[in-house]
Amino acid sequence: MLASPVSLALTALLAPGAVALLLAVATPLRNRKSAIVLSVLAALSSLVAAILLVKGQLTPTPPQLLTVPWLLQGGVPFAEIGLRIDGISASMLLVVTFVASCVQIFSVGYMHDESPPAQGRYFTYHSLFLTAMNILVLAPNLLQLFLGWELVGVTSYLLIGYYYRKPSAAKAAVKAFWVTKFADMGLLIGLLVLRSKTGSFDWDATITPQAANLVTLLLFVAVMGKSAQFPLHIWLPDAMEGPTPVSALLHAATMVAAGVFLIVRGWPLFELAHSTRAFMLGLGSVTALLAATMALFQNDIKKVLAYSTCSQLGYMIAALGAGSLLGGFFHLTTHAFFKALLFLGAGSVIHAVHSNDLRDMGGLARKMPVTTLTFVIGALSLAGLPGLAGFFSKDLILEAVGEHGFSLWLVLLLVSAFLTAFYMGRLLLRVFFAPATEKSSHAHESGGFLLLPLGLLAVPALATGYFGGMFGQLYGTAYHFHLGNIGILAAGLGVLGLLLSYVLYRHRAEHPALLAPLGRLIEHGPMDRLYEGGFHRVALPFAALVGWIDRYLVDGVMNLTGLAFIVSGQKIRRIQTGIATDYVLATVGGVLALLLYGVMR
Amino acid sequence: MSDAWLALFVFLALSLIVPLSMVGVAWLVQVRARKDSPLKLQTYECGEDQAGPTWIQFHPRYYVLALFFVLFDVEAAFMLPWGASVRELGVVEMTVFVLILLVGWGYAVKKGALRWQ
Amino acid sequence: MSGLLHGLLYGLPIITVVLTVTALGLWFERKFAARIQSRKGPTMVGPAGILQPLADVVKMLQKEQLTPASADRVLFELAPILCGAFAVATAAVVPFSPTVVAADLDIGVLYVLAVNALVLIPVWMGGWSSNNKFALIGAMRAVAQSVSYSVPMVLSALVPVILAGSMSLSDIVRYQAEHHWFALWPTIPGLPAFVLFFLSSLAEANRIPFDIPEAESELIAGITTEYTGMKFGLFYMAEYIHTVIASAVASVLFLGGWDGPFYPGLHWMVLKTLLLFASIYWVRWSLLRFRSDQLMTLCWKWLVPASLLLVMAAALFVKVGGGH
Amino acid sequence: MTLGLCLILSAALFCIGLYGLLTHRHAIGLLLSLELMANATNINLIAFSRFRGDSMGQVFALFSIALTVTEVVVGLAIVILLHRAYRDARVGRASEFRH
Amino acid sequence: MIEQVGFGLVAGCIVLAALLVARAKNAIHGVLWLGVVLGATAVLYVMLRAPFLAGIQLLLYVGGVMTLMILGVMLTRHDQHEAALERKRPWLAGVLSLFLLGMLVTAIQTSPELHASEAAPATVKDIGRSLLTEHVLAFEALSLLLLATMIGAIVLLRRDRPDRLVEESR
Amino acid sequence: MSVVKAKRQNPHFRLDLYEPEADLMVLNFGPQHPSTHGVFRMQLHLDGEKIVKAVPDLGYLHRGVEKLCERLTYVQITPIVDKNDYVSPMHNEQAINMAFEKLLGIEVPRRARYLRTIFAELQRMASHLLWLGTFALDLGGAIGGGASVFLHCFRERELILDLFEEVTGARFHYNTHTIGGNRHDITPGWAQSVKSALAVIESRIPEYESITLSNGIFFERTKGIGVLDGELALELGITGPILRASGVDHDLRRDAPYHAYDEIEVKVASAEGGDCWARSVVRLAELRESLRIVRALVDAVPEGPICGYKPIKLVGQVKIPSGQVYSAMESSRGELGTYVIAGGGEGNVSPYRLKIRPPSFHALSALPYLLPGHMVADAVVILGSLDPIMGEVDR
Repeated sequence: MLASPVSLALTALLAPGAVALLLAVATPLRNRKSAIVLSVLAALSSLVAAILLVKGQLTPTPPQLLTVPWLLQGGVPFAEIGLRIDGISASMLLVVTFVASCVQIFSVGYMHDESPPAQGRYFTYHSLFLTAMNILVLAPNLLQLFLGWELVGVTSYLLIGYYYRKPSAAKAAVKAFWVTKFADMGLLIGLLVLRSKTGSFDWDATITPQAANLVTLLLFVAVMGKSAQFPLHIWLPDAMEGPTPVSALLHAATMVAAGVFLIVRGWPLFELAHSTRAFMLGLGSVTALLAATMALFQNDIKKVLAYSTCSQLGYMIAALGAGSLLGGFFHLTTHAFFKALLFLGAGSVIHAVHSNDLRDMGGLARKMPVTTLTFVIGALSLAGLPGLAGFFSKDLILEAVGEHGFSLWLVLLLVSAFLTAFYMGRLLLRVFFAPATEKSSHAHESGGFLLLPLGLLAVPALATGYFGGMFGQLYGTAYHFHLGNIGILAAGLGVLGLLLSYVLYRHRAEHPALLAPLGRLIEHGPMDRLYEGGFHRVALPFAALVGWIDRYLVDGVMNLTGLAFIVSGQKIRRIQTGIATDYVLATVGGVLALLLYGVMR
Repeated sequence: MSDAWLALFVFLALSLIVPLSMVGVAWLVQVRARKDSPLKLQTYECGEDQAGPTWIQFHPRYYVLALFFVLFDVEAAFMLPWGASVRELGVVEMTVFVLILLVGWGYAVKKGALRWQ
Repeated sequence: MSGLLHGLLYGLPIITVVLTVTALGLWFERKFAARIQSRKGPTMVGPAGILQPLADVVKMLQKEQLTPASADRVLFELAPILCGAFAVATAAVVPFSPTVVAADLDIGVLYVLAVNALVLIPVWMGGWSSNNKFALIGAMRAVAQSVSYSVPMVLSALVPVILAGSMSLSDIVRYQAEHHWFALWPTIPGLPAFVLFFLSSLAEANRIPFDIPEAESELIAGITTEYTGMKFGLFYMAEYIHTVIASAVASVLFLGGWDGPFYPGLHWMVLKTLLLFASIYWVRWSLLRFRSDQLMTLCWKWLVPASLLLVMAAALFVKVGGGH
Repeated sequence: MTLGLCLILSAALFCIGLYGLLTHRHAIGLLLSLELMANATNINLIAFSRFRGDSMGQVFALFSIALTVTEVVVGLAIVILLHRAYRDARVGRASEFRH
Repeated sequence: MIEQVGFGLVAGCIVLAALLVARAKNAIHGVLWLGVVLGATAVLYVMLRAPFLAGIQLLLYVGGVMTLMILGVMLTRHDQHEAALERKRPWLAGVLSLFLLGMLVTAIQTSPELHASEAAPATVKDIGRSLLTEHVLAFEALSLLLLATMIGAIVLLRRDRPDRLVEESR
Repeated sequence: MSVVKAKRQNPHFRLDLYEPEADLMVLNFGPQHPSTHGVFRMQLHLDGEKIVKAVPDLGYLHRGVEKLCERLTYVQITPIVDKNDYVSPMHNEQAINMAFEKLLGIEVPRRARYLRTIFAELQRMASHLLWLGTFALDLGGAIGGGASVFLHCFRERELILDLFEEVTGARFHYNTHTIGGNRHDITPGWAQSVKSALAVIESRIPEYESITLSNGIFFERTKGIGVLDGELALELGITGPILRASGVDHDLRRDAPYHAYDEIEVKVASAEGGDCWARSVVRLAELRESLRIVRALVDAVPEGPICGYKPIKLVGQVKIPSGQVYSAMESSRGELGTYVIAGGGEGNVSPYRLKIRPPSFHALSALPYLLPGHMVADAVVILGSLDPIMGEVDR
């Protein structure tokens, strides 16, 4: 043991934290290359700490807690903050720091053309994000988790709006912020309810199933927001306005998975809340299918991946709903790796082609062999091709859902598995194997900074599946892989989907006529339209009403008061001479008056 | 107040008396001019009239020097009680203290704040 | 009450002796400098001109005292008196022998340092109140030089404090008598600290050979430009008194004070003091002047960090068990 | 010499400092008055240390002196800056702050 | 007896010099009078059996702060040194101060007298030990404060281009 | 004082040196100042201790020598001009008489030319020794190491003055040169005295070098201080060691030989850098070179008459008809020129107009260029390194 778990966790938390703080304060430092070096170093040291932590957790140890009381009220702490180190947080920490390190290294190459201050800003946000995520992951109770949760939301907002000069980016940032903030209200209320019911923010507090249902439902609202579950998924595709590495880190691998992590962390509560879990199973499955269909017709490579992320998050939620803690988390892990890989691969492609549009791409397999190879690994892993990471975790989920017999949800999930393979096949073909277009003909392989993380991520995307046992150990449950009927079925559907896409899109760029109407429907974004309609019908008139009241009633009162204050202020402001001695005089006078009062009394 | 201090104050009084008496004697025995001459009381500036005022505003860089002196003196003031009993106390704490101050010193040297001109 | 008596009984002779030694030192310097310059020096007053300083004092007493019309009168008159008083005041704590010490304070070292820090004020006062530009430039130089050199001085004075584990000058001498002189062992903090202390205590009071504030080739007579008669004499005397006492303090702190074989303590103390005193004049009459900024750079760039290192070295030496 | 006398002396010094603080216009004058007040508090610390036979007061006074020194350092730097901005060190001139 | 007389002398000295500081017509004189106050306070410290603090007072306050103040005065324009003469509402300030003094004195008089403890006064070694054991955190924090002061003052006083000159020469 | 105005007044006002946060102190440096080498005033504008602007002001020692010469006969002029450069009177006499001889077209006998060369070089040594002493005084102060150097230099200079005394009977204002040659011949044992004096001086030169050129403090105080580039020096008409220290190799003894310089090779010392250090190096090298020249010549003095003009019995005896001439020689400080328009006065016994070109005057004109940017202490050093003699500057 090199160091105690607590100090390791502190390292993982404080290294990026210190860097973020330093860079935030020291502008000259931020405006140079040193920002990048510091930030990457911090991420790497976090990663090392996380690896050592996980290594320590492989032997069964009780959870380590380091807490300090916070907000003392008459000697009794309102809550505690600190660290909790156990298998769950350690493994999540590993995932987060690993992906974050890869993404930061990738960003060094990807953001190379930005001005140094802009890069500094970018990496500062990244360090901040890593800090926030670590706060969240290592939280010993829900309150601190909420803290990290909100911080993560802020950094997400900052990073989506990174190109703040672009109106769409700014809009997307605001949208993401508001949607998730709206959902976060659930978490906040849930927290308070939990506190009022149990007197603490700990998730393993004793609680009645009823209360657990209420609390978890409220928490789940937040999860829906953060993890982009239907119908609050609308912000995620828009969030793709941020730089691609950001999409990879926040909006595919880690932040959106925070919702899943919340459920995992709060499992003692969720385990009791059967109705919530039933809701989760249903909503997760529906999201998985809906998002998969939406992914079919996107022409923006990142949006395809974004919807795919939604869909996979749906899987995880469904798994947790079905009661398979390990399934949900295992898929979270594998998904983090291969989705980050896919996003970074997409980033590499975008970097080469200078376009997001699938129609501009093609024939990149020759030009970018490494990118292609790693991308294909990620895509096949996502499609659930047997032997790859995605297959094992997806299989675990489907097994868990199918455990209670054949159900609608299982069908939805299977269909979406098929669709997943289908749209990933289309993506692969369009990007890499279709004939080259004008734009893609000038593309060439990316540099080392871009390829290194791709290679790094490809390894777990290939092999994580075989470490299920290890994850089981970390979770204290046994995991044995056995290929059941459902597994074979899913694998078969996956292969079928790939084949179908090969048949349909081998020679053509457009969607086949058969799918055209569906495509048109989905392309126009029914959900967005729904929201827009709702917004126009309900929100705007309400706003108008409020506006009227505000303008004529409230303002009138306010103006009157304001006028009164202005008039009196003009009189009183003579007191403010700006001369220090006058203030001293006033202070002394006040003190003397107080003294007098004390003496008289 | 111990005897040594009383003795010190007596000594201080004596050491003040010595120059006072010298000036006093000088005042008594000095040669006095029969007639006052304003020229004699003029400020000496190499034989010319004063060119501009003497009590001018000086440049702030002189201040930085004094500032460093005072801060290092503060440091020394804390080192004195430590130094008198190093045998029982730690060196590490003081090393940290000194190192932190040396950072400031290095900064000042780098910025050229400790120059006199 | 015995304190009062003690102060009087020891103070008066000590002051008298210091003044006499200073006068002799003045004569000695003139002879010494004359030898260096292949001259004879004073010969007329008394045997070998030994009464020359006395003649000088008489001359100064008689001279007309002028106060420039535009000077700040009070400060102008006060400055030389304070200057003389502060110069003598340091002698209070110097142990000239195991028994001959006017006030054996247990914070003697701190007292010496504090009085040294004060000397700056009358010097500056004299320069500023003259309302003379040369004097003012001299005063500014004096301030800068004093404040700069006071840092290495304080720090190097810490070395014997650390080694002896006491701030009393008598204790420090006693410790050296029992062990070894600090300038000899431990040589590494000891000897450099001795040199540093001695030089910077001279520089701190703008004394020879650090008399840049009075550099007459540049500033006429520096801070004393406007002073005449005995007031000038006081500045002049204070300079020599200070040099004598700085020599005494340095020999107490680093050269074992009254410690020495064969002869009584007082003899050794006087001998060491005079040796240091002579060495100053040797340096003074054979070296050219640095420029003020060069001296300042020397101090801040090298002496300050060096003295800090010496202090830490002394602490380490004590810590590893040297000198028990 | 009793504790009461020391405290009264300190109070007197403090009030004189306060008087100076209220009447001075020159920023240096203000700093001088502040020094008086700080000195008054130090006298208190030492006096209590003496009459309670406790070294804590002295340690505190030591810290207090060090802090006052840094206060003067920064205070004077501000005075110089004010002077740089307004060519005037009278605090009244700095009332342009309020605009 | 000698203590009483000494205290009376020192206290008188302190109060008188302090009054002169508060009423100083010339900033330089004010600074020098402050030096008298601080020096007399050092003597008071000796009487209060805190000789180490007395030495520090001389070294830091009288030697250091005075120097700073003197320089501070010289860095401002001389025609304003006399401006200390201008004072505001001396009556109001005097009344307020006297009032406060009265209250303080009453409070001191009415509070129980603390008798001098015969405990041995703190030695330098006690102070050193206390500094590096109980107060070691404050001690290290102080070094940080000193560092911050150094850097802060340098940054404050630094000026890369004399912009006023640039304006004038345009 | 408005900054901009000052800038207009003096093109070399160093604007970049002045940060207007502080007031400028205007300081009269001189006329009564220990280090102004006579009565000379510089008005220094100081920012703290840094000189921002320097205005030299001269004329405190003006005696109207040139005007006086118009009223004196040619014979009477020689002792008067002795007092111009009172540190090297021999050069003054030689310069003025060379001009008269050139006007009259008189050939100076070879022995006289040899003697004149020896005198000139001895005088140069004396002058440089004095410069070294006063320069050290500037650097080290009258109560300090400077005084020691000063007194040592004077000790050696005394030997040379003794030599002159032996020949001329005077220690300072010799009046030994006359039109057509010298008035006093050397005494029989003089050559021997010269050689023994030279031996003493030569043995002490390493000592001087050890307290100046190989002394760290001296180096710190002079290196890079008061850098004068050769171009500016030429533009200002600066000659002599100062010019040679700026890298311009120019010496009248070699480039326009007079006296016996055409018979002996003069190794001209020059240095690069143009700072006070280089000037010191040049002067010390010249000291050695003069020593070598004297030593080479003193044994080779040819026999013969010492004056090519008829013996002068009356002061009004020398009459020079109308004409004008400029003649120049290399004094210790540079080109000492004399411009004479003869034909004035009654009966052609006095010059109509006489103008002396003193090298120190030109050297002083470099001050406004050299001082700004340096500190007060450097001002003294720079002034000392220019080695001005106010007697010849103000005349």
